[in-house]
Parts: sequence; structure tokens; C-alpha cells
Amino acid sequence: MEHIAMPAINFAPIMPEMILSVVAMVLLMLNVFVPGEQKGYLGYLSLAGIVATGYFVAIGWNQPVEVQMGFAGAVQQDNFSLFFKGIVLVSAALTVLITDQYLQREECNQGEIYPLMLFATVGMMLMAAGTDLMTIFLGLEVLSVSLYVLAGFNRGSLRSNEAGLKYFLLGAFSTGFLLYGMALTYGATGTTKVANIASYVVDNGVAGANVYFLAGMLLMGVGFSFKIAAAPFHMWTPDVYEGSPTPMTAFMSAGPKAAGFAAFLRVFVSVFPTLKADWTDLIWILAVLTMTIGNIIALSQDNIKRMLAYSSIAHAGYALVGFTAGNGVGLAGIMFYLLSYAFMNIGAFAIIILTGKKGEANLNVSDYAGFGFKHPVLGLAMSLFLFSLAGMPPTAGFIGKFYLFSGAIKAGYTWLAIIGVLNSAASVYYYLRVMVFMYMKNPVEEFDWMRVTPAFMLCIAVSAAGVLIPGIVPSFVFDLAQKALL
Amino acid sequence: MIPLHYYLVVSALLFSIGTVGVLTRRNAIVIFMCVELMLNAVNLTFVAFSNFLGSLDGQIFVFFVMTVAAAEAAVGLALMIAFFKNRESIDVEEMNLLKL
Amino acid sequence: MTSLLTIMTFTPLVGVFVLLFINGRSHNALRGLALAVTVVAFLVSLPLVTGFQNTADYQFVENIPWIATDAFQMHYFVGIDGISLWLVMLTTFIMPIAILSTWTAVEEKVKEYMICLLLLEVGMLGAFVSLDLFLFYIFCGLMLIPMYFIIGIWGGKNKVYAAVKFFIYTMVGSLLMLVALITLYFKAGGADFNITRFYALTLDPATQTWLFLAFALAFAIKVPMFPLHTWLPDAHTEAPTAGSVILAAVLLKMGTYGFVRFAMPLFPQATAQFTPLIATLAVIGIIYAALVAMVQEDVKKLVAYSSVAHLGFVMLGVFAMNQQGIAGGMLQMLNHGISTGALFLIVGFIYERRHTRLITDFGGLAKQMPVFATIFMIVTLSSIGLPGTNGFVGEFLILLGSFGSSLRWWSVIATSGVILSAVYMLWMFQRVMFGELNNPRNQTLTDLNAREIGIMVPLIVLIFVMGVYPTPFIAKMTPSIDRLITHVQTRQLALNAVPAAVQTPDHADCRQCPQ
Amino acid sequence: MLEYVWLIPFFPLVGVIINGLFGKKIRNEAFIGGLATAMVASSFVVSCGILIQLIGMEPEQRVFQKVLFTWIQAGTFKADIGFLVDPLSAIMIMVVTGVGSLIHLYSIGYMHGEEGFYRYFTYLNLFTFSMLLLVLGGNMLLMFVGWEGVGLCSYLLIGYYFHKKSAGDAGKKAFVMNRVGDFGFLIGLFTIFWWLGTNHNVWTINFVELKQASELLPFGGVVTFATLCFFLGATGKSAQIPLYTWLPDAMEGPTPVSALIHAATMVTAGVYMIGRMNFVFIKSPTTMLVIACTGAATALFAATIGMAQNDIKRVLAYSTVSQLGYMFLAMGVGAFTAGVFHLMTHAFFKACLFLGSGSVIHAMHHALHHGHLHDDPQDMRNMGGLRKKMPITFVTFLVSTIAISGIPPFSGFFSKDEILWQAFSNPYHGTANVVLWAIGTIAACLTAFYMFRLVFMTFCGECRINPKVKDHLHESPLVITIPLMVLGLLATFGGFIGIPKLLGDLFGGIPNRFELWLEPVFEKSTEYAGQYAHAGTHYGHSVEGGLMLLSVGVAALGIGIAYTLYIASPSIPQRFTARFPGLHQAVYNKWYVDELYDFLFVNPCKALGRFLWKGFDVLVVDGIVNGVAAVVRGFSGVLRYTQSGFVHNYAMTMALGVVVILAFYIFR
Repeated sequence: MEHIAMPAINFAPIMPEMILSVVAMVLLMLNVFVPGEQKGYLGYLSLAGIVATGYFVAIGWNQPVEVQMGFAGAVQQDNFSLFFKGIVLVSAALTVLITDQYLQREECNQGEIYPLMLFATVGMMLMAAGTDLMTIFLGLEVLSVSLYVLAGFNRGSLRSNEAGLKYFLLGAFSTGFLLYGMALTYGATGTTKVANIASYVVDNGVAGANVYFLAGMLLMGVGFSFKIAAAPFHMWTPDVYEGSPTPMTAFMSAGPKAAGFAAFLRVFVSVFPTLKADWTDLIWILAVLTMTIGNIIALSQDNIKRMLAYSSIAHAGYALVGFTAGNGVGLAGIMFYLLSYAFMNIGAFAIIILTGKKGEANLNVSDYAGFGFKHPVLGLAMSLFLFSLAGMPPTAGFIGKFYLFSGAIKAGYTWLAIIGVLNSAASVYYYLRVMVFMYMKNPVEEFDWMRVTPAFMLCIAVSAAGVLIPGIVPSFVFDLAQKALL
Repeated sequence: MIPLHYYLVVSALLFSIGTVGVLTRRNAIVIFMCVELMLNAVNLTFVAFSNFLGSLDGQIFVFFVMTVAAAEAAVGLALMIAFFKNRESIDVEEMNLLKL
Repeated sequence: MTSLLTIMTFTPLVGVFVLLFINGRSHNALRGLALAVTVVAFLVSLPLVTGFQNTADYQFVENIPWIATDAFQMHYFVGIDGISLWLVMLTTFIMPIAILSTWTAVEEKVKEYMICLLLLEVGMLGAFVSLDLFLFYIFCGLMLIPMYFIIGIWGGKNKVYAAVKFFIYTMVGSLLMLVALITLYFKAGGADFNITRFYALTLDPATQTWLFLAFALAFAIKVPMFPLHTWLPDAHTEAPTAGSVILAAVLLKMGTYGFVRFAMPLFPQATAQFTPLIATLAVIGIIYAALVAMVQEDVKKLVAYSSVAHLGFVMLGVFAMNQQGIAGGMLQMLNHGISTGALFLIVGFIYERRHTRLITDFGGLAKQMPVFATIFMIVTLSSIGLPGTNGFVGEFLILLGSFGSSLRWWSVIATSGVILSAVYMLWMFQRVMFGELNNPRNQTLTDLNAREIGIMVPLIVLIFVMGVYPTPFIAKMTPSIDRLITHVQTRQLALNAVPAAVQTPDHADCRQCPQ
Repeated sequence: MLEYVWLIPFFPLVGVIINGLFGKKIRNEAFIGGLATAMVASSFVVSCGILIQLIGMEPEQRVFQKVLFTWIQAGTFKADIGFLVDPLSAIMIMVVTGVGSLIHLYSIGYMHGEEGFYRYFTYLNLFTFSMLLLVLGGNMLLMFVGWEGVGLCSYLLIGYYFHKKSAGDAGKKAFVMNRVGDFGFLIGLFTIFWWLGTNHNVWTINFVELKQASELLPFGGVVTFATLCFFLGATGKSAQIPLYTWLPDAMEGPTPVSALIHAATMVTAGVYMIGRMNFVFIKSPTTMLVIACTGAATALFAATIGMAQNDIKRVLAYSTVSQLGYMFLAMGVGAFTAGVFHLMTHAFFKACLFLGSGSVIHAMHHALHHGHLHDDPQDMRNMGGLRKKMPITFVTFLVSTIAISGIPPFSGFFSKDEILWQAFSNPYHGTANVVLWAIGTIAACLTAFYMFRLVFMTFCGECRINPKVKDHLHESPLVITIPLMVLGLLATFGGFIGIPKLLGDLFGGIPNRFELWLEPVFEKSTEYAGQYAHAGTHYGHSVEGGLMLLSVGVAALGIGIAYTLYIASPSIPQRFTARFPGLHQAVYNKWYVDELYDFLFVNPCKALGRFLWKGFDVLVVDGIVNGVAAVVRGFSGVLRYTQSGFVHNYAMTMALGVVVILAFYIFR
């Protein structure tokens, strides 16, 4: 029997994922030995792990292709994936900072949450780096399975149970579509590697007329749309976001959305560029529906978590506007926007956690009456995040939207940009509503139960910086995004 | 040899049955079973294509899908148990705390 | 000094940072500091006037790359010309007055209030000095936020409604303008947002029409022009005094200034095309607002509607597109800033004393408050454009200019607005100040104190100075206005000469462009 | 001296500043009043100097301009702060400062003890300043400044007793009506400016330059439009139909104010303006006819109302309106000199009449106040027999009444007769001349009637004041009577500077100095008139003399009727009113014109305003805005129910989405 030649494996592309997985497993072990009230230390450890991972992400920037490629082209740590990995790590890191206190308050102090988050992060990074449908699928599933658990993490809470179960059922359902799409694509092209599919498409002139191929593309689109919560595949979002433990909501709204976009873009932009005319129709319909439905339903929400869930749907819609444009500005805009969105949304959720009471109470918009003056700094931060979500200058939210809509206009989708800005204008109403209560109503609560720990302050400060600095000097972030284009 | 289309039609039918099952059944476990049916329909497609194309990729994919399905089942059942403990039912119609 | 504009614009921002570190309870320190900061900003701005050359060039220019990516080049490009010079001065001048006016009116959350005011000043100054369209947009947006809080937090009974209405109204317009702005950018080849480069552009008429409409909508909301004015009475009525003053004196000018600086020179053809429409709306605004003002029961609302009428005059003058009209319009912007600002201060004075603004609650105040009566009278007269006061010069030039332009009949109708303005202002004055002093609560009113008189004196002086000797004001803006007119008219002629076919390609082609 | 023409308006301005800023602190009435009077008197002195200097110059050189600085310059438009001295403005400044000084002096006595004494004198000085700007202004815009300025002062002074609602209303009414006129003035200015500019590249509003450029103006057409606009301005300021209703109400102001503003100076501004721009007006025969007709109609109409009023000042007010009508009649028939002449003589006798009535009211008020009575001190029915109590007032009042009635040789005779004669004989209006003349003559009869009615009711017969306070009626102090006497003298002899040629020849060739003096001002008019006026009939001296006698005759007739009705058989008026109650009511209520205006303009405006506010602004515009918001919110409220919470629905939506997308792609 011949030697099975061990292929030369380039581990560099999955270095970040490996490190994070190892940290996650170590944490899983440690968790057994750490007593309940000190699970917070696991958080710091995972933060260390994330930082270490971040280091490897950073050094991967601008490496030559042979260093980026690994596993026979199944993963590629190109700038594109690195940017998304950055977004994912940022959301993970920020979320870790605000988790512990929440868990203690809700008395579901299980250490497993950290490894699970890290695994989810690994999955997301894999999605971003995957250049094979298989890798993407695996990454997506690692993410999803972890998220199902995270959504239902508060076992004692029926709402959390319900969120987890709903997410699970619908997620699995959507996985079916995604997989079917992958299978059909595989059938049409004979390969699962993104690059090979692309070249096959070009070489054989496969076009929208090929039923397998077309159906495969569309079904994959559906699968990814579910992940990024695009209408009409968004319906899980409000329920799951509302029911999940708040830090996990923050996490879910930022990270997985970014990862979903990474995979979505990877597959559609690099595989089907010649079919752009075909898939653009799909994307703009999704964009319009997503923006509009998200914003309009958000208008009548009283629960701030649920409101932000709808707002997150709307934001996916804005990003899809950039996707529709499909040009450099639009796509870089998506990346810029998702990064900014991670900062502003997690920042907002951090404050929501602070002001919440045990049992997920005190989450109504009206509960914020007078908050802005009771806690000026937090109020200011919250206003900043909300203004950024609303897209007011000089925040990153504005610049991001500016890029997205610019992309659309550049590509000739001026009307789409107009729908986008009208949506933004409508969205202003519900963001302002929070501020109306924060500043313009007399306080009902004293907010004396709030405990602002340094970790929280760090999270909020970093988020605020992440919102404000790119808002004023966006060049460097946007430059990175442009260099990260596929 | 049985033409490819036969397999594909069967798998499409299976997929559709799974989908309809998801849409109509009330018991969460049964719904999940239907999802499994959808996944297996996809598996069938993969294998059929793999065979037809003479490429192993599809079969490898199937392994992954099966593994993932198993993991999903584990997590899913755990979630159902947790829900059942609190609600004493796994009827999806009773999952309606979160709405509007 | 080359960085004068930057220093001026960001002085209040420095003030904000200092304010952050002051104890929120030491109100007088907060007020004093805010006042000092605005006075410093005013002093810093004074060399702008003395150093201003009477040419059409942009002066005190600073141009620093700001956002420099492959796709977008935004510059921190600031400078002033005759058109913006006086508006900048108006802003720096009115701010200390606004802050002084709130000395006793705002007793709660003083720190936040002052911070809002100072931030507002940054936004306003920045918007006036921006020569980069993107920068202008940013500053415009920046302005909205503090104003929103000022109305919403320190406002009256219906403050939330007013604040949100103000914000969303303005947002809708400015967001559509953003789309137009980006479109313009790509039409111009996408190099940067430098306004002078956009001026040089030749756009096909269809594009101009759409872009003009978007710009015009944004600015018309800010002006506000009929029928987009309904946010104004609410915002004015609910805002605290300083808010109303600034809103009237400066924020509304953002709209008219936007027309002069952006909408008209950028889209000359469309300007010509829409002149009748805009003029019609302006004239309707003049008459309509006057009629509505006449029957108001709330003094502040009345003044707010008078603002609509005044700005209708401004729009009419600006669209007359001749020296007299535009100079009058520009002058009227300043006049309106001073007179209406002063009127809001006056309303603030009596509101602070009586906590009501209903006309029927007053009557006969002249007996109790003679100094106040005199000042009120002067300001009222300025507002109705009595010769010798500033209001006359502006209104006269506007009407003269529009009469000599294609807007002759509009001008005639607008002139009749002069009658109506006298009716509603004097009637209001009569009901508030004249008559029997029969309300017992009015019988204990005190006359203005030294601070209040001190606030009003500079305004009164300006009312007369600008009424009697407006020459320096007009002289400084004349070259810029000339350039504007020449620019617009040569472009209109050039475009009429070129057949529409040889224009930039329609953007439908871009869809196929590779990214 | 001419160089110092700016001093003329400057002095009153100093008064304004000092009294306005420090008057409240000063409190000393003698100082405040003295200062204000001294300032106007100084202006008078300067004016005299200028007049003397002008007289010393050749007639054609009597035009002098003094530019202080450029006021407004925008593009082709330029307006200076600059003064124009010519024979016309010289007369006007003499009248304004002369009569003004006397009235200032009078006011010191009349306003004694009033609250806001300083305010009164500030306003009065401000008025003088504005009026001087008006008459001295070297261009249309500066004239307009004065024009509006006097309107403002009128507003302020009418509303001087601001605690009275009627005073406030009257002030506002005056201002608004004036504004209607100003609207016309501005449009006229615009028209002339742009027409000359665009058609002949002559960009000016300066009177001297306009006079040169008037060659370029066409007859009729645009000039008719412009002059009609200007005339609208004049009707507002000079209380002509249709904008006269403010003047009677303006009597709410203190009486010296009525004398100065609403009799002697401000209300004649319209006449002055037409005189100033005669070279434009003359180019439009249509406008001239309109002016003449308006003037004549006003003269008659106001006189009818004046017959039935009981308030002493109201009678005088309607008389003023009526006399202004004469002046416009004169302007309209191209007798500019006669119009200005009547302006001057009217200033004398009407100021005297008003001051005299003021003296009466002062005395009445004093007496009634003493008895704590609340009778109206201005109502003539409470007066009577004051002749003995107030001899000086009576005499001056009487001579002025004779003057206004047009009895020779008092001043009014010369000016009024000249107007009537010109109305009859002018070459412009053809057959309309007779009508104009006839109306003027009838009005002259009525004038004599109601003026003597006034004198009889006030000064003659039984004293009808409450006997309790009868003994408290006194003659006014010297500070009041001196101005009366001076004005009485002027009213008596003022006419001699303008003796008509017919009479002058009779008395040994006395020239009509007034006409000669003003000749250079109206030279262009004469020139233009020659270009279109038809030769007309040349009437002989006999006709002129006959008409003169006739006018004296009708005046005498009016006096006679008044004597019959109010002295000889006082019961007739009662019987008359009993017989024709409707007519009397209509006349007494001023033909219901105020009510008509309320009905036509004021109320519809208010109703429209209210409708636009509540109906349009709030319902429609805001309704749309809020409606959009409400619809979106409502939509939101409905749409959120799609989020039913049931997994089945969610899955179904997804599945449907998939199907729709696939179908879309398959069937597209």
C-alpha cells in the first residue's frame, strides 16, 4: 500500500478560526471549574482569545494569494474575508463585554455562553473566508447551531425558549433551501468551488436560461436572505431578537448579518458577475421590500428591542441597496456600513441592557422617560447611536448610507436611492421617539438599579468612537473596504 | 441506467413533501422531521449529481450535511425539551408569546 | 490670518468641551462662559468684515483634503464671498444676544442648553462658510440636531410634536437633496464636491430640472415656502426664546442662502424654468401668511407667520435675478434676522413675565412698560418695512428688482403685502400695547431691565444703521451678486443656444458599466 | 445759506433724539416743549434764510440740490440722501416750519400736564422732521421716506391717547389706509424707474433729472398707469375718495396734532407730490381728469357729511377733506399754482380753526372737569355763546371761517376762486369743466354753510353747557392765543401774495407774485400742456368777474342759510331731521362708508385669514403632512399583524417568497 501523501496544508488562512476554536474549547473545559459568580473571567479570557485572533486577522491583510489560499481553495483569507472577520470579531468582542452583567442579572449564569459565542464567531469567519460552497455551508451551520442555543440560552425564560425554537425551526427550514440551491448549482456546474463555478459559467456561457443553475442561484439567494433577514425571509427576526437574551440580540444583529452578507456577496458577486443583470432584479426587490417593511413596522413598536429588530431588517435593506448597485462604491459601502452598524447597534444594545431590569423588563420606549438627564453620558451615547442609526451626520451611519446610496446612484439606480432616503426619513421618526422619551418627558424612574461597570463603559466608549470617528474621518475605513473588494 | 431526471424529480418531490410538512404540522418534532426530509431530499440530489457528473464533491457534501443534521437534531431537541419544561407542550401554535 | 474661518467656526465647539467640565449647577458660570465663547466668536469674525475685499472672489479660503478615497474626494473647503459674509456676521452677532436672552428664561438644564446653542452655532457657521457641497450638507445636518433638542426639551406645551415635525420635515427635504447632490457629483465626473467645479458644469435641461427640484424642495422647506411652511409656526411657537430667535434669524436663511448659493447657479436653466412657479409660491406665501397672521391669537405664532411672509419677499427678490432683487433679497435676509429675531426676543420678554402669549391676555402694556413699548414699536416698524429702518431697504429693493424683471405682476401683488403686513403687525401691537390696562395681572408688570435693554440696543442700532446707511452692506455683496447673475444668465443663454441632444449621456448606460 | 439746507430737517431730529432718549428723565415741561419748539423755530429761521436767498436769485436758477450721501445703490438703482430746494419746496418748508413752530408753541399750553408730555413732543418733532424730508427730498425715494414717516407720526399721534381703544383703532386705520396709498406710490415709482431705464437707459429717480427726462415719457399709456398709481398714493395721504375715511377718525389725536398734521401739512403731501411731479402728471390727460373728478367729488361729498356732524373737530375734519378736494381739483385741471396756493392759505386758516377749536375744547374740558361732568367737551350741542367767554378765540375763529368760506379779501377767497375759475376755464377737460366748476361752487356754498353753522353753534346763541360749570369757562392762556392770533392774521392777509390778475389790474397792476414765484417749477407742464391741450374757449374778463361774484354770492348764501337755521329759527333743523330721518341718518353716519369698507374689505380679509388658517393651514396643509404620517403609521399598525407569532405563517411566507421568486424568474 502506497503512502498516502499528506498534502502540504497551508494553515495560515484558517489561523484565526483555529485559535478561536481552541480558545473556545479550553473555555468549555474551564467552565466546569469556575464557580457561577465568577464566570465573568471566562468572558475576559474569551476577549483575550478574540484579541489574539484579531492579531492574526490583522497580519493576514494584503498577503499574497498563495498565503491566503488554503485547503485546495476551500478557504481563502483574502482582504474581503479579513474585513468581514474584523467586523465579526468586533461584534463578538463588544458583546462579550456586556454579557456577564446581563447573565448575572437574569440569573442564568452559565459559562457555556462564551464558548458558544466563540464558536459562532468561528462559523461566521468561516463563512466569510469560505470559497467552497461546502465551507460556506459548514461555517453557516456552525454559526447557526451556536446561535440557536444562544437565542434560547436563558432556559428558564419561556420567551427565550420560544425564540430559540423559532429560530431553530425556521433556520433549519431555510437551510433546506440553501442546500438545495447549492446542490442544483453543483449539478449545473459540476463543482462546489466558487472559483471553478465562476470559470465554468464563463467558459460554458451558462446563463439564466439554465434552469438548474438559475434555480440554484435563487435558492442560495433565499438561504442567504434568511441569514441577513431580508424580506420576505425576515419574519423570524423580530421574534428571535425580542426573545433572545439582549446581549445575544446585539450579537446576532451585527455579526451574523455581516457574515451572511459576506457569503452572499462572495457567491453572487464573484460567481455570477456575468449574471448580474439576472440577480440584480432579485436583489433590488429584496432591498425595497426589506427597507420598507422593516421601517414601517418599526414605527409602531413600543418594545425597544423589537423596534431595533425591525430597524435591523431595514438596515439590511439599505445594505442591499449597495448590493444592487454592485459597483465598487456600493460594495465597499456595504462593508463600511456593516462595520458601523456593528458599533452603533451593539452600543445601543449595551445601553438597553443597562437600563433593563430582571426578567427583560423595562424595555418599553416609554421606560426611557428622563433617562437622558439622569445619565447624561449614557444618554449622549444613546443619542449618538440612535442618530447614527437614523443616518444623521456626522456619524458613521450617515457616511455608510451615503456610500450605499452613492453606489446606487452611480449605477443608475437613483430611484432606489430615493426609496432609500424616504425610508431613512420615515425611520427617523422611531429613533427620535426614543430620544423624545429620553429627553423630553419627565422621568418616572430613578434608574438607580443601573450598574455601569468598566466593561460596559469600555464597550460603549469603543462603540461611540467607532460611530463618531469614521463619521468624521471615514477615509481610512472606506479605503480598507475598497481594498477588500472582491 | 436510470436517467438523472428521475432522481431529481424524486428528490424534488421529497423536498416538496418536506416543505409541505413544515407548513402544515403543528408538532415541533414533526416539523423538524420534515426539515430532515428536506435535507435528505437535497442529499439525494447531491448524490445523483455526483454520480452523474462523476465528481466526488457531492458525496462529500452529503457527509457534511448528515453531520450537520445530526448536530442540528441534538440542539433542536434540547431546545424543545427546554421549551417543553416551561410550556408543557411543543405545539408550535402555542409558541406565540413573541409577536406583532 | 488664513485659518480665520476655521477658528471662528470651531470656537463654539471648544466652548462646548469646556462647558462639559463645568458643574451643571453653577448656572451663571455656564451662561457666562457660553456668552464669552459666542462673543469671542463674534470678535474673531469681525476681521472678516474689515479684511473683506470688495471683489467676487472667495476669501479667507481654506482648502484641505478631508475624505480622500478613490471613489470620493471631499475637501474641507471653506471661504466666504459677499453672499455669505453678512450671513456669517449675522450668525456670530445674533448668538451672544440669543444667549443673553436666556439668562433667566432657562433655569433648568442650563448646561445642556448652552451646549446645544453652541453646537448650533458651529453648524450654522460651518454651513455658511462651506464651499464644498458635502461639507455644507454635513453642517446642515449638524444644525438640525441641537435645534431639535432645543425645541423638544426646552419648548412649550406641544414641544414634542413641534420638534419632531421640524426634524422630519427638514430631513425629508435634505435627504432628497442628498440624492441630488450625489447625482450631481457623478454627473460632474466624480472628482470632488468643490462648488466652483460644479458651477462650471453644463447639465442637460432634464437633469437640471430634477436636480433643481430636489435642491429646491430641501431649501423650500427650510425657507419655508408656502405650502411647506406648516412646521414653522409650530416650531417657533414651541421653541424657547433663544431657539426662536436663532431659528428665525439664521436657520431659515439656510434655505434662501441655499437657493442663492446652490440651487440657482448650479441649475441656471431650471432656475429660469421654475422662476414663475417659485415666484408664485413666494407671492402666495406673502399674502397668505399675512392673512393668516392677521387672525392669530398667539403673538409668537403671528410673528412666525410674518416670517413666512418676509421670506416670501426674499424668495421673490432672489428669483428676480437682477442686482436690485438679489441685493434686496440678501439684505432682507439680514433684516429679517434682526427684526424678527428682535420680535421673538420681545415676545420672550413678555412671556417670561406673564407666561402667556395670547394677545387677549394683554392690552395697555404701553402704560406699564414704556421702554418696552418704544422698543417694540421700533421693531414692529422695522418689521413692516418703514423707511429709515432696515426692513424698508430690503423690501424696496426686492420689489423694485422684481418689478423690473420678468416677475412684474408678481411684484405688484407682493407690494400689496406691504399693506397687509402693516395691518397684522399694528393690530397686534395695538391689542398688546394699547388700550386699557384692565387685566390686573398686567398691572404689576415691570419694564425691561438693564440686561434686556442691553440685548435690544444693538439690534435697534442695527435697525437704524441698516436703514439709513445700507451702502456698506450692499457694496460688499455687489460683486458676488454680479458674478452670480452673469453666471446664471450666460449659462441660460449658452444652454438655449446648444440643442439638447449634445448633452452628457443619460445614466441608463451606467448600469452596464463594470464596477 | 442754501448749503445748510440739511439743517432744516436736522434741527427737529435733534429734538427727537434729545426728547426721545432723555425726555422721560427730564420731566421739565418747559424744557421739553421749549426745546422742541426752538428746534422747529430754528428750522424756520433757516428756511427764511433760504427763501430770502432764493428770492435774491434769478428765477431760472432757483434750483439747488444738496447731496449728503448715497443711501441705496444696487445695480442701476441709486438713491441719495439729498435735498432739493426750489420755489415749491421753499414754500412748503416755510409753511411746515412756520405753522409748525406756532403749533409747537400752542402745544406747550394745550398739552400741559399730560402724561407722556415728552412723548408728544418727540412725535411732533419727528413729524416735522419727516414732513421736511418729504418736501425737501431730492428724489422720489427720499420723498417716500418722508411720506411714510409722516404717516407713522400720524399713527403715533392719533394713537397718542393709546389707552382709548378708539384712538388706537383710528391710528391703525390711518396707517393702513396710508399704506394702501403707499402701495400705489411704490408701483408708480417702479414703473417710471424701469420704463425710463429699460427704454431710454435713463436710470434715475431724482426729481431734477426726471424733469429733464420727462421729455422721453409718452403721453398717456405707461404714464397714465404710473400717475394713477401715484395718485392712489395721494388719495391715501391726502384723504381723498376712496381713502378718506381715516381722516375724520384721526380726530382722536390731540387737537394741535389735528391742526398740524391733519389740516396744515401732512394731508397736503399728496398735493405737493403732484405738484412736484407735475411734469409727469401733465403727460396723462386721463389721470388729470381722474384727479380733477376725484377732487371735486371729494369736495362735495365731504361737505355734505360735514353739515350734519356735531363734533366740532369732525366738522373741521370733513371740511379739511373737502378743502383737499379743492386742491386736487386744482391739480387736476392743471392749475398747479392755484392748488399750491390753496394749500398754503388752507394751512393758515385751517390750522387756525383747529387751534381755535382746540382752545374751545381745552376750555370746555377744563370746565367740565371742574364740575366732574362727563359730557363730551367736543360736542357742539354742549357749547354755544362762548363768544363772550373766549373773545380772542372767537375772533380768530371767525376770521378763519370767513376765509374758508371764500369771502374777500380774506385769504381763502383768492385761492378758492382761482381754483374755481381754472376749473371752469382750463383747456384740458372740455365739457367736464362746467361740471367740475359747478360741483366746486356748490361745495363752496356748503362750506360756508357748515362752517358758519359751526361758528353759530359754538360761539353764538345761548350757552348750553351745564350751568354748574358755566363760570369755569375761561379764555385760554397766551401760549395758546398767540399762535391763534398769528394764524388769524395770516388767514386774513395771506391771500394777498396771490392776487389774481383781474383784481390786481383793478388795484393798479399788483402782480400775482405767487404765480410768478412758482412759474419755473411748472414750466415743463406748461410746455407739455401746450402739446395736447385744445385751444379751448377764451373767456373774457367779464366771465371771470362774474364767476367771482357768483362764488362770493354762493358763500354768502351759505352763510345766510346757516344764520337762518341756527340763529334766526333754530327749530328748522329739528323739523328737517324729523321729516327726513333717513337722509339725516345717512349723512350723520357719513353715508355708511366705513361700514361699507368693513363689509367689503375688512371683514372678508379677516374671514379669509381665519379660513386660511383654520381651514387651509391646519386642515389641508398640515392635514396632508400629518395625514401622510398617519397613513404610514396606520399602515404600520396593520402590517405588524403579519408578524403573527406563528411559525407556520413565517414558514409559509418564506415558502411563498421562494415560489414567487422562482415564478418570477421562470415566467419573466
